[in-house]
Amino acid sequence: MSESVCRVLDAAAALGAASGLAGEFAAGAAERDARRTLPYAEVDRLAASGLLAITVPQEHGGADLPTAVVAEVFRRLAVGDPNLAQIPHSHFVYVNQLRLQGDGDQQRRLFAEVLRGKRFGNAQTEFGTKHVRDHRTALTPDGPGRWRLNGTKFYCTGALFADWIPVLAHLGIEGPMHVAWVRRDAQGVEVVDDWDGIGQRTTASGTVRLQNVSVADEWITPYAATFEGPQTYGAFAQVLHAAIDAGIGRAALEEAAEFVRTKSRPHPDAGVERAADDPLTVRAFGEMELALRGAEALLKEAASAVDDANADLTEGSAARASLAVAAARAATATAAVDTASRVFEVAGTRSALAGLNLDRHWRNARVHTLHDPAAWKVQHLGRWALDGAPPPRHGQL
Amino acid sequence: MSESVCRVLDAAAALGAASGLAGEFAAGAAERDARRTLPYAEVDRLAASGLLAITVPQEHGGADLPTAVVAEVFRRLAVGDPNLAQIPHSHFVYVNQLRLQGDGDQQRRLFAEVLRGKRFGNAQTEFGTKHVRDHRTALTPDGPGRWRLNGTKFYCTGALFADWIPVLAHLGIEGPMHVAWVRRDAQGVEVVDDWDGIGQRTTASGTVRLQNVSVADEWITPYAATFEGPQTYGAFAQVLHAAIDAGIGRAALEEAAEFVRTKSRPHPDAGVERAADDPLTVRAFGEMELALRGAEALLKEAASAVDDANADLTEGSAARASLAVAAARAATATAAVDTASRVFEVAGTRSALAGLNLDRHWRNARVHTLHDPAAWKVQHLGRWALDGAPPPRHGQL
Amino acid sequence: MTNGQDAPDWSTPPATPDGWVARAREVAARLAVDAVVRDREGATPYAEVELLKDAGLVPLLAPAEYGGGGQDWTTAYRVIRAVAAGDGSIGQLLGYHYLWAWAARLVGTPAQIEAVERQAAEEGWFFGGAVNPRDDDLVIREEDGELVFNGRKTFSTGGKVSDVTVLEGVLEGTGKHVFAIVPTDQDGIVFAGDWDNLGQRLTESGSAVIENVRVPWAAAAGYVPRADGYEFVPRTYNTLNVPLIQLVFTNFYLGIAQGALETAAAYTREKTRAWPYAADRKERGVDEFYVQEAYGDLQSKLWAAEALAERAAGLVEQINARADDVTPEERGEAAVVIAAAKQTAIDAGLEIGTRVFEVTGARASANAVGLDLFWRNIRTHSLHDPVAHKRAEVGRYALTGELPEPTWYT
Amino acid sequence: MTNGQDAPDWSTPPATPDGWVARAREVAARLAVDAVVRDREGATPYAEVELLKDAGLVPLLAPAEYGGGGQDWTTAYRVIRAVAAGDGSIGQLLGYHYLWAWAARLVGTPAQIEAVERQAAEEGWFFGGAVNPRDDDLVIREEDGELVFNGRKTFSTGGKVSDVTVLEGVLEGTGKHVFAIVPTDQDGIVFAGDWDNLGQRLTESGSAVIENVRVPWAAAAGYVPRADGYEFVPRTYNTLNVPLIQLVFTNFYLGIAQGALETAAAYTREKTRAWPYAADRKERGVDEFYVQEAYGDLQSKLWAAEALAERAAGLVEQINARADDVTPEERGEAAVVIAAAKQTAIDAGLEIGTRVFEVTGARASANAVGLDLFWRNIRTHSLHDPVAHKRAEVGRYALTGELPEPTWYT
Repeated sequence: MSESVCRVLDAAAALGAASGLAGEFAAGAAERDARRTLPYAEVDRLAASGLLAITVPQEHGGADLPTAVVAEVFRRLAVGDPNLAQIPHSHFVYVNQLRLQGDGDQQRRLFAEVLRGKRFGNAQTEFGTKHVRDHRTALTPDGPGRWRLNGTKFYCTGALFADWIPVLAHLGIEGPMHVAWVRRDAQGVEVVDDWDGIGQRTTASGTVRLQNVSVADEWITPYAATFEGPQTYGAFAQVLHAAIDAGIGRAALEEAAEFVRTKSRPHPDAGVERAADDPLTVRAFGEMELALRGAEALLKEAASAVDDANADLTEGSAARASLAVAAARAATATAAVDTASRVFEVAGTRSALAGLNLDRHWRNARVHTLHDPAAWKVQHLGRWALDGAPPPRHGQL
Repeated sequence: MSESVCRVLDAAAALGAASGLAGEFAAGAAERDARRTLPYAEVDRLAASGLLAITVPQEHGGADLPTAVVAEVFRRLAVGDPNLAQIPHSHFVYVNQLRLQGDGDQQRRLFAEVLRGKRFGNAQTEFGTKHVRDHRTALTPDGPGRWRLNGTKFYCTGALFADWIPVLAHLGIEGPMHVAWVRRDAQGVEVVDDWDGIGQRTTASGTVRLQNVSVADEWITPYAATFEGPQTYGAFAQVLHAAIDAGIGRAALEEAAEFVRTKSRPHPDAGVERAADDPLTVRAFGEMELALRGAEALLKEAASAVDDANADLTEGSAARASLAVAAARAATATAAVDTASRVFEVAGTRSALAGLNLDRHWRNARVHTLHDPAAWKVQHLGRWALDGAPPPRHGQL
Repeated sequence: MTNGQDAPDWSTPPATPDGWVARAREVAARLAVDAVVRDREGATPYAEVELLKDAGLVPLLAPAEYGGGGQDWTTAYRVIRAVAAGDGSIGQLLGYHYLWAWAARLVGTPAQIEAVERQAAEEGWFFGGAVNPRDDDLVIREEDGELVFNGRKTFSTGGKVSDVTVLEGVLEGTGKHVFAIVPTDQDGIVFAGDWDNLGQRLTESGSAVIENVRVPWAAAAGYVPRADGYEFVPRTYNTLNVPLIQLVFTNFYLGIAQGALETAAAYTREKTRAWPYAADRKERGVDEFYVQEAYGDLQSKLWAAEALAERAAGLVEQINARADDVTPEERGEAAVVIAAAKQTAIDAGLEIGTRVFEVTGARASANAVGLDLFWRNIRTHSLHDPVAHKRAEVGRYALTGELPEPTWYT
Repeated sequence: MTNGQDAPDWSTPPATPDGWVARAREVAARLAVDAVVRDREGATPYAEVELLKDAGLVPLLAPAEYGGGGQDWTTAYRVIRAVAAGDGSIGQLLGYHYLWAWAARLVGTPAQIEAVERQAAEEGWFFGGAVNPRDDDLVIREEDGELVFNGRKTFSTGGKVSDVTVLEGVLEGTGKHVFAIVPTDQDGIVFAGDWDNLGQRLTESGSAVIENVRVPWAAAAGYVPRADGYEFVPRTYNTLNVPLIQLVFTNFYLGIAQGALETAAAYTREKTRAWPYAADRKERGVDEFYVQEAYGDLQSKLWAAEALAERAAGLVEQINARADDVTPEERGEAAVVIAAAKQTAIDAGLEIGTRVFEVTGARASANAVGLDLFWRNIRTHSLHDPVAHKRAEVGRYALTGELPEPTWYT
């Protein structure tokens, strides 16, 4: 990676770049998954393409592309290899975090990094606490303007490939949540490749240990404040997750169609020469296509709703965006998991050969859709439909 | 009804008018259904609103509103009373038919009628034939430039409320299909109110008998030619059906929410004071809301796809429109029927009182979604997903 | 309903359980002929109950020594299912009758059981009920050593078509519930005839006003005289009423679903046209793969639900075999399986009632065909208690082994 | 897999059918301990088959007089289900073994049946099979009055872990299929060990090369000497192999699904956290209504599928009771119910295998937990024949009473 500033992509260029990279990434996706080969080279190509900089604000020299385009970029990347769509997910979320909570100087410094192709990882989630939003990691005072960061984080997607790791931490043991921006190679930062998920295997969503990492004031941005007013922070993060699931479902369906056209044998009862002419197989494809189209349509609406809310941020517009994203998330999750399981039914006996690795779609969908429970998306939609109640404000909506 | 020309509505005015009428129509919908009171007054109000003229081409003095707006007008009307959305369905289809196949003079004469608030019915379907597309009704020669029209048609939605009835007929016993435009009150035209469906009861989708109806050449337009090249004729008709189903589903959900908020008793196991706070009730509403949102999103996409195809009509754009509409039709059908059945589950024991007539939503959905089998929409989607095959060209797609 | 001149010879009771079910099918066939018309007319089903009596189905559970059928609940459930396939309302009436006829067994003393069953069999009683113990809307005062019932029940079953009615009320100033069997035809019982729901329209399930209906203490089911008055001695078996009736529900849902599937299949065979635009255009609707697949899916779901109901009936038999020492655990496990059977039947029934239209076609949606009757019937009665909480009940058992506390829903 | 020092006393065979199922559960508990690890290692399951033998499950169907368990297929199906709950692969191996051990009954002469069952029980044979009659890829030549098998089977079952293998081939130049039981451990049978699928990984289902395997005519199952050579005398019962094995499939799918549900429930109880953003925030995952409802839904579906499999087993017993005069109609009706049971089990199993993650949470998706094993196992084997056409088969029966022609899938 050179230190030069990346190309600033407009929407068409961004979508074109995503499709191009997706085609490249697709070729090795099954094998990388099977061998768990971490995609360092592919992440470099992604960074070099300029795609990681498309949300940098215009005043900082970026293209500031709307959520609708970002979501479609994610969906396309995920059709190619959803690992390579999930790896930069946190990067985009923290670019957004920086835009919302960074001061002018912080933005100037870090956006410049992004424009040079630098990547943000994440270190948010903790285990051993009662609920997923309880955290222990904290910044403790270490002299004037300096802090020490200690803690252990899990599910740190992207951290292994990152230049910067934004760490969610209390400012003071019981203090409000902040983000400490630490360099991946800073002293006391250890990124452990211990991710053991059944799917999204090459995301390396492992552990980050922080031991007495020294952090200066100027590398700390507020976090808790994000949720004090109407916000699309959570909705933006979630709609990108939905895009990844939509891409997984589409990839599964396309691979199954190719398999049925070229490899499946027809069943005698169908009375046809080609498996692809079996009316019941066609019906199953139609049902899967229908579910995916529905999910994709909700994804588009959700991304537009986030853009609409950003353009005119009110309680109402933020709630509409959150609900639209909740719907997209629930629908893409179901469509991805169901399609990825059902493709075997149409592809037939031979599709279960381990060497084909057709099950990676199901494993990817199954793992990634658990990121936060779809059941609660449905609950929020229900409260709205029944009582007109707006959803709560947090990072998962 | 005066004979004066109606107001030409722009998109916003059309949507506003639809919402206003829907609100009015909703008030009496349950009772009209229960007593099977035919909505003559309501159809008059609909005609007077100018909504029936919104697709007249601009060169004929109309607003020529896009399909996206027409579909949303239909959906809103259907939320109020889906009978009053289905009654004018054929009207819009035959305005479209006239635009596609009428000659200049025919268009001038009949569009002027539409702008004066006149309504088209339909007389298409026949029974007793082996397949739904077989027809026996025919125009037979009756001297120079004149024909006699004989036949019996069923499911003639709108005919009872119409000023003009376009009749699908062979030109000559074995000749190509044409449309004969006959006046509702012409000699030999008999409209029988024998519609006996379990739902959409006040559409009066009954029988039309044609006995030696005299038709002059200038009131005959070609029909078969509609399907000779790429077309959106079928897609336009179908997307309006999808809009009606989407409206039925939404109406059912809204009425159920109102019921649960105001009338349902909480179940002891839930440990809540209000039925609307039962987490499992909320979940059910969320699932229904999700299905409806998915259907509504596909409906929007489908209407836009029809507009896109109209703007640039090719085999490809027409196929894309047909497939998008097939998806919308399948999704709205399922969402409408399932929601209309499930609302009872959340509303509870008291919701089955006959006097509430909450089941009209299910009956309306069940009848209207059978208009043509959703199974074949799914089949076309499957052929496309599996083989990239475009759908066939006919009036049902 | 065909009855009268062409009635078969029903003078001899069937010799086997299968024979009883076959008898029930004969009844169902007669009911099915005009079920749609009778549903629309909504008349009080006197003739229908007469038909049940003529066929000998009414005293099915009563001991053979008193002239009853001497059958077990497994057979009763199958009979309910078979009758409901012809007419859901009549299946429900019969099912509730069996439960109320069993009320003495559930809460009565041995002497009461014998007296009730003997008289019921001899006089051919058809039982109704005015019981809804979630509401204490029927109040009992003691007067001159007799119990006097006054009040109103929002729902009853059987109403005017029953010979006797099971009343349930609360002794004034106490929490004590009392069940008693009283003649239906008396001035003190007035049925409002206000059951007007979208389905199960012939079940006479409307409200009832009870005014000064008197019964002796001896008729208070399960109460025995003590030094300081009459006292009820509870057994676990008392609480079996809810599982028993929930499995009654399950079986008439299954019957209705079967009626829907068979009616639709006959229509598809005889009338449904193939789709003309298909790539592999077929001659008849019955040849369409998607039609075959849909029927196969629905039939499989129905068979599975039926099989689970049969398993549940087996658990009921195990409990009935030792009514006096059944444990709360046995009762609870049966209740959970019955809850699962009920929700499975509801899911299958609603899906069948709705989807049959998709494989019969648009013309089957005419009132004259009446294919909506099945959905309306299941939809209406399945609202008895919320299926989502039934699922949660089964879920708690699957997760932690928790058994439901006996309530009026479990 | 726990075996060896802490092995229970399995020296006495169980006395009742329930005892056999309890024995199978003990085996399953041992298998479950490291099922995930053994799946990953993919070693040939010698020790697992040894465990089945130690527990006495292998000769379950063999007549008691020869030292077998003397049990019927109903018990065998329940045993398969119980074992599969611990390890789907081993449940499959055992199920196929039962079928091949039954091959003599299906196609053999009375003398062959007696000889095979006696020897199998005495020597404790574990049966495998190299049978895939849709392909005529094994050719039989007659040489010196003996049959010589040569060719290749794409799929076999049991392979190296079996003591004997059922071979199936076609007599060269004829359409005659011949089944014969041969010792597995011989030079002429080579298993490629090439079964590498995403599930059921320990079933030794790879291809087999057969080279000059010789059997005497007398070992050709069901062939009897005639004036002009050996001839096969067909009975309807010959074609019961497919329904029997389809119900074997059904039962190991059900076992796998049960394993999934129980494993998930244990995880949810012990580890799943509640959702912190809920309006009615709970203490534990197990208290969440949506979790309870999901488990209830899945448990109900599984119970319904199990109940239908039990009904199907009952039909099998009726046929087995009169194997010599079973009619094509009886066979066909059983086949249809089995088809329905199979698809019901597949639907329930796949849904359970997929949805359990939604009620255990993100951390349960680690390889270390191995909760994906259940989905992989059902997904893989359920591809045996397309479920959509099974549904259509049931649908044709529901619609028109059409019975499936005996084929290799029905």
